[in-house]
Amino acid sequence: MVQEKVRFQPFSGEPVRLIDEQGHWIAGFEHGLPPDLLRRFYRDMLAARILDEKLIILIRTGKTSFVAPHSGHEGAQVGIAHALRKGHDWLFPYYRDMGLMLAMELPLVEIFGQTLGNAADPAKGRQMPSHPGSKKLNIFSVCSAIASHIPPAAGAAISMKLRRTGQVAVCTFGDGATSEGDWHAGINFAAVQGAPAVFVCQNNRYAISVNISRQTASESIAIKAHAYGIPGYYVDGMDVLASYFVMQEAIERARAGHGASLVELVVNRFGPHSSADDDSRYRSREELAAERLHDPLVRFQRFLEKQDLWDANWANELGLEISKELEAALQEALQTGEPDPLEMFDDVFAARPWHLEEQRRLVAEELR
Amino acid sequence: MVQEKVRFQPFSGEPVRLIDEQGHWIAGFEHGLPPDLLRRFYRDMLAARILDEKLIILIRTGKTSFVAPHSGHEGAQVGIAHALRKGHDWLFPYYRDMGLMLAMELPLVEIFGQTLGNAADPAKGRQMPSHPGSKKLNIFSVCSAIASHIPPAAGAAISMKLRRTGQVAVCTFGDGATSEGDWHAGINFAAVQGAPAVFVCQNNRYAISVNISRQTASESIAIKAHAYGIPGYYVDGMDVLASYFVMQEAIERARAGHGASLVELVVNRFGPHSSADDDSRYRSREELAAERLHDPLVRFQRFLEKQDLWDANWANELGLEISKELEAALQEALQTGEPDPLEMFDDVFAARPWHLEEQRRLVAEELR
Amino acid sequence: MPTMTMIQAINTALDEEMSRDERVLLLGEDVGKRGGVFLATEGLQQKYGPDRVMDSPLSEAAILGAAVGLAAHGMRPVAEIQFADYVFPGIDQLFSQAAKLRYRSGGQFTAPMVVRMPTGGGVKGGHHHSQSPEAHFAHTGGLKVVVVSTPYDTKGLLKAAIRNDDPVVFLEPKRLYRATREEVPGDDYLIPIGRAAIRREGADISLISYGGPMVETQKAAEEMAAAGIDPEVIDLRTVMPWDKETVLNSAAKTGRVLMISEAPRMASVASEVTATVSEELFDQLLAPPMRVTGFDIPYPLAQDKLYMPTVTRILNAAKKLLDY
Amino acid sequence: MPTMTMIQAINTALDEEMSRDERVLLLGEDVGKRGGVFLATEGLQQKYGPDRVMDSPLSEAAILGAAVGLAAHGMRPVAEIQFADYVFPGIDQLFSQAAKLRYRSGGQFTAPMVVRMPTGGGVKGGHHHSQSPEAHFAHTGGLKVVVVSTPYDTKGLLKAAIRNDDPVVFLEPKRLYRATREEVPGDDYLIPIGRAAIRREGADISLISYGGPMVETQKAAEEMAAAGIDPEVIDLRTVMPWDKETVLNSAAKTGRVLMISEAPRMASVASEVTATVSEELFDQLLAPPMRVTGFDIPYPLAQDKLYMPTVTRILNAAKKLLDY
Ligand SMILES: Cc1ncc(C[n+]2csc(CCOP(=O)(O)OP(=O)(O)O)c2C)c(N)n1
Ligand SMILES: Cc1ncc(C[n+]2csc(CCOP(=O)(O)OP(=O)(O)O)c2C)c(N)n1
Ligand SMILES: [Mg+2]
Ligand SMILES: [Mg+2]
Repeated sequence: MVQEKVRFQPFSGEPVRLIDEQGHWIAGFEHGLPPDLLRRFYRDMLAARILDEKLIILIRTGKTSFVAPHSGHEGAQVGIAHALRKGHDWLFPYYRDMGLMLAMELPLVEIFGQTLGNAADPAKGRQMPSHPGSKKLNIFSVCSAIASHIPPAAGAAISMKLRRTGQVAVCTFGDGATSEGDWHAGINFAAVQGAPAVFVCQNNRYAISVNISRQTASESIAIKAHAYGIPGYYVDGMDVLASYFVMQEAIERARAGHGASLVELVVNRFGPHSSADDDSRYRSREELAAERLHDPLVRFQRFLEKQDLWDANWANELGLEISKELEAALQEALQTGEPDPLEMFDDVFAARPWHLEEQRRLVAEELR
Repeated sequence: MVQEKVRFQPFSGEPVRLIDEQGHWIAGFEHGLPPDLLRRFYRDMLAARILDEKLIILIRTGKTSFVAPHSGHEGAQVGIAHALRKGHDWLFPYYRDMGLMLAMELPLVEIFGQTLGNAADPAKGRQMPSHPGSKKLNIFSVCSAIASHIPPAAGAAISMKLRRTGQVAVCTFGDGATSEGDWHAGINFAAVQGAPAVFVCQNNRYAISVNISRQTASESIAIKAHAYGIPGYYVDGMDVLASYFVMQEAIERARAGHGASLVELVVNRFGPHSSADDDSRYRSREELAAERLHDPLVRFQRFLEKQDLWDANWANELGLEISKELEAALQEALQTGEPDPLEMFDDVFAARPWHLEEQRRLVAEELR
Repeated sequence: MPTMTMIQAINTALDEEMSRDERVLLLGEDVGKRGGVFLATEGLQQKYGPDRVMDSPLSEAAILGAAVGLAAHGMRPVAEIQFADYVFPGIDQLFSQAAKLRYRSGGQFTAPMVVRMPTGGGVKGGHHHSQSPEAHFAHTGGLKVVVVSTPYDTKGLLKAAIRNDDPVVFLEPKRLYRATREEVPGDDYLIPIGRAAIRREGADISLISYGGPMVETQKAAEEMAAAGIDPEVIDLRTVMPWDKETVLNSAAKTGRVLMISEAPRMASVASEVTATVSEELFDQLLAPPMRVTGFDIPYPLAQDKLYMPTVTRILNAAKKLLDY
Repeated sequence: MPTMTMIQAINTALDEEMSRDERVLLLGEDVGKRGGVFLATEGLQQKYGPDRVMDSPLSEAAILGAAVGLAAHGMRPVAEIQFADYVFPGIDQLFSQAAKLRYRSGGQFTAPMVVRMPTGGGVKGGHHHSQSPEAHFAHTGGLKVVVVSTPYDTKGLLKAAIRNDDPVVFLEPKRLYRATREEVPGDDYLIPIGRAAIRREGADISLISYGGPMVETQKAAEEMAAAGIDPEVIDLRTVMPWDKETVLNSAAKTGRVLMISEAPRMASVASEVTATVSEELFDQLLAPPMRVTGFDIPYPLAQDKLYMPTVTRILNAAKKLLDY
């Protein structure tokens, strides 16, 4: 879809918001989205929330070792997923993007396989949970090293431009990531090349325990786009439609040949940083309780209610249906066995050199 | 000196300029500088120019192996040197700062010793020419790795703040340096800590052969300060007084506890990147000839002339005097011998561990 | 005498040094209120304030580079890299700045700083929470490298590192943080950098290791002892400069050297030690010095335990040496 | 047959590969109009345009990281790092991204890219234009590492590297760029990665080296031959994976191994080779494998020549081995 007109101004003083807390549409344009799509957004947000809960249970029951909860990020993540062309554009996600994966339609069995690190994981259990990837869907495998995927996203976008593939590289990360040198270097390169990339910050104002006030003194993340001569959009990421429309504009702008942009989606992290974190050490329970009152699902529910697209029964049934689906996928994933230990010597190179043959033999003997 | 009022606005659309090409004072305030100081500025600029020529002769005659000419940067470098408190504030320079070293009153014998890499070099001939340093003058030894001195400058500034030393860390670099990740990471840290640092870009619009248009798409270097929530000053660096006054304001602002800033001094590189470069491969002779018409020395000469502070005789004599002084220092430096080869095993650590003793012994035997 | 885990020993050493010398300052990601992700700095921000226990932005280059500047300006920074795997985005600050500052300035400027990093595998951390990068530092002139294995040593070595006038990379095997407790004196003791510890005296074979695999090495030694073999066990503790004298003395005595490390094999500290033993002691060896190491692959989550030298693998190699 | 310098061989290999495969693209600092600071890419931007010979911003992380993305997306990038010393600000892109991409994605994504770097000393470059960082790459699973020493090999190996499906670090000893000319065929030949070359057959001692010090090694071999000793000279060419078979065959034949490299000694490729030779061939050795290496210090400008293995140092070590 080619953009007819520019709807959003970069570097706005206030975050772009299209739905207010009470669920009113407050934008200066009609959204024009069909009811099915709106309900789909809700479904994906709800599924993301339920997935999060499910992953936490897998931690509690010792079935997996790590999760970085995305609750509070659902509006942003669902907005991103629907704004890009799935399977055509490339996505460079980070570890807090399991909700985004779900909305990207990454097969649920792969999601759980990766979480369990077993044979259902296309990556053979080699990475920590919350590190998915899919060649088929052009989802670049997550790397733990913060911001290290920004320069590769720039590179892929440069390739897209050179070869005129009509694709866009969408790259997500947190607010902490913006302090890394690679973040700067990657965006600068994409920008100077006019490459079709959209860099998306899910700004939850914490990097583990470090509040954004200790992360950077800049007025916003979006304003950092000035450093690269690209637009920086400042957006309320708790508003799924604001996330969706701004992302769409940035993506289609890139696709149309107008280069890279930076999108800041201001969100909230409803949980601890990860299953290994105890956030009560650094974040008061009052602050968190107050934040949780602004829930992206609730806001969107109110919006849908006003259009008669939501009622409690429907939502309950939807929740049950999603839970069942997730549970079925989980069971399927659980069926598959452990990865073969000797697989650890595969995929280091296209073929195993002598030293990896030797090391493999050593382990094979030990396991016999 | 504490700033009475703020004279310069950050993020100006046009570069700050106080003297126009014809030498008129065009600022909205009186400069108030005594004639001696004005003539001192001229002297330092002239000395820098003559030093450059002298270094190039040392290359031609095979007495040294490298020089990065600073001609065209004299206004900027002399402005910086006089804006800081010599020996009190810390300077983190880069390799194109030999004119700045001179204006900082780094002993000429040390300048030539470092250039010759002989025993007159306090760094024992270990580094390439154009890599000076002086503990006495708080000039942090230059490191070749571009932008690698930015985080250390941030660290020193943080120390100054914590210990309330009343010092400022002034850190210089080129336009190319702004693309490095360390540049970003260092400035961001200094900014968020409100540390007394002034980051100064000598923007000559080339990084070796790479024009700034391939370096970054940002409107200016100064505008990048938005990313750190600090002021970014955009300045005509061919104007020594603009460089001086803006630097002074930024430095005193830092000293007064108002934090870091970024100063862009737009200059010109009149020569090749270095003695190893052939700039005719990438820069047309016409472009260069046109640029050379705007000479920081000539502009300042015109300004002085208007105040009866300059005449050709005085300037000629000054030139001769400077040449003599430089020549005398060069001769003195030339007298000192080669560094002892075995010194190469010193200063790796505070004391030599066994393996360096062994390696030293090996060389000692070989040299016997 | 109080008993402590390694993480408590770290916390104690930091606390003691901070109260002894006000130039000592901590910086890193989450070292403040959070007390570090492993709680190494727990309670210290409360005690010494946010200026001396400073949460840095998320940039290893900023942390390490600022530490260089802080040190050059007269402070004694102790930087924390959250996981050793994350040193690489900032490693140029160690290599180009910290390691070369004294040298390039002819001794005018120095960078007396400590860089603490949780290292090694065994905590289900996958590629980026399991690596053992000591070889990179050992290969870089100007850096000292410590890898600890016991709470007692940890306190003494960390305090020595903080007082050292050179940059010290201080690697803490994260799987040992809470693995054991031991008696750690409350007083101010130092363990010299560069000195190995003989953990068990023996005559038949020298088992040389450091850091995490000291656990498996000592287990293997016990099993060997039970089987009537008398191994000597050496903990290098410092890998740069490593204690050649202690290693060669042991090798000369036993004639058999097995070097155990969980870092990848190629061009490793283990290679250095066995290469040197061969080079200098060839005649006195009864068998070739051998290595049991990690593999030359990214660290796989699924084989978190199998990646590291197992007791079986150590025993198999020792048997080869003894049967040689 | 045309004769060429190494730098011309590089230029030719790049040119041939770019015209053969339009996915091949060059990027780096000053590679465009300037043709690279050593002129490796001279004329190529004029021929293939600024999109395929791309001047990058001054950031090694941007260069290496973009190469990963370009490669993953289907291009065949050849990145130039202006001096090997400057890889460190971007090395995390090699270590965390390039080296682990195939592995971490279970083979779904790959990074077939080449990273060219001028390496080593001898050009009066001081700390930051002289280092030999191959050990860092060799120690990192997922990277292949080539170090060339002749124009002929350079062309064949660079073309092989570009067609290789794994990330290849391609180190070019800058002091050899224009040191000699040799006949380099105009046709499309490849030299396999991982295969050493026997530069001289001999029976008395194996001199093993690679890259820059091949010059001094061969000079030393000539002097030895003149003195009636018959050395075998091996050029590893690839240091990861290095050609163990060729080295062990030679070592078994001569019983004496001298490994020569200009990189620092500690935990180096030289350590790896001699450690392995001892480990696997102990019984057949007449003397301990020895090393002549660079020193564990920052590279000093003033001792630009003395830092590297001199012919004298090689001969002295060889004598020790032969007299053993
Ligand atoms: C290079 C690097 N340094 C440190 C870490 C450890 N770490 C993991 S997540 C994290 C915080 C990231 O915060 P942010 O970017 O805001 O993302 P969020 O988790 O809030 O979504 C840190 C420091 C890492 N993964 N990579
Ligand atoms: C990390 C690093 N990468 C590459 C180089 C090689 N190099 C030396 S100077 C230079 C250009 C610097 O340009 P700029 O920052 O604009 O400074 P200028 O020389 O124009 O004053 C480059 C690429 C280097 N010294 N360090
Ligand atoms: Mg965050
Ligand atoms: Mg420049």
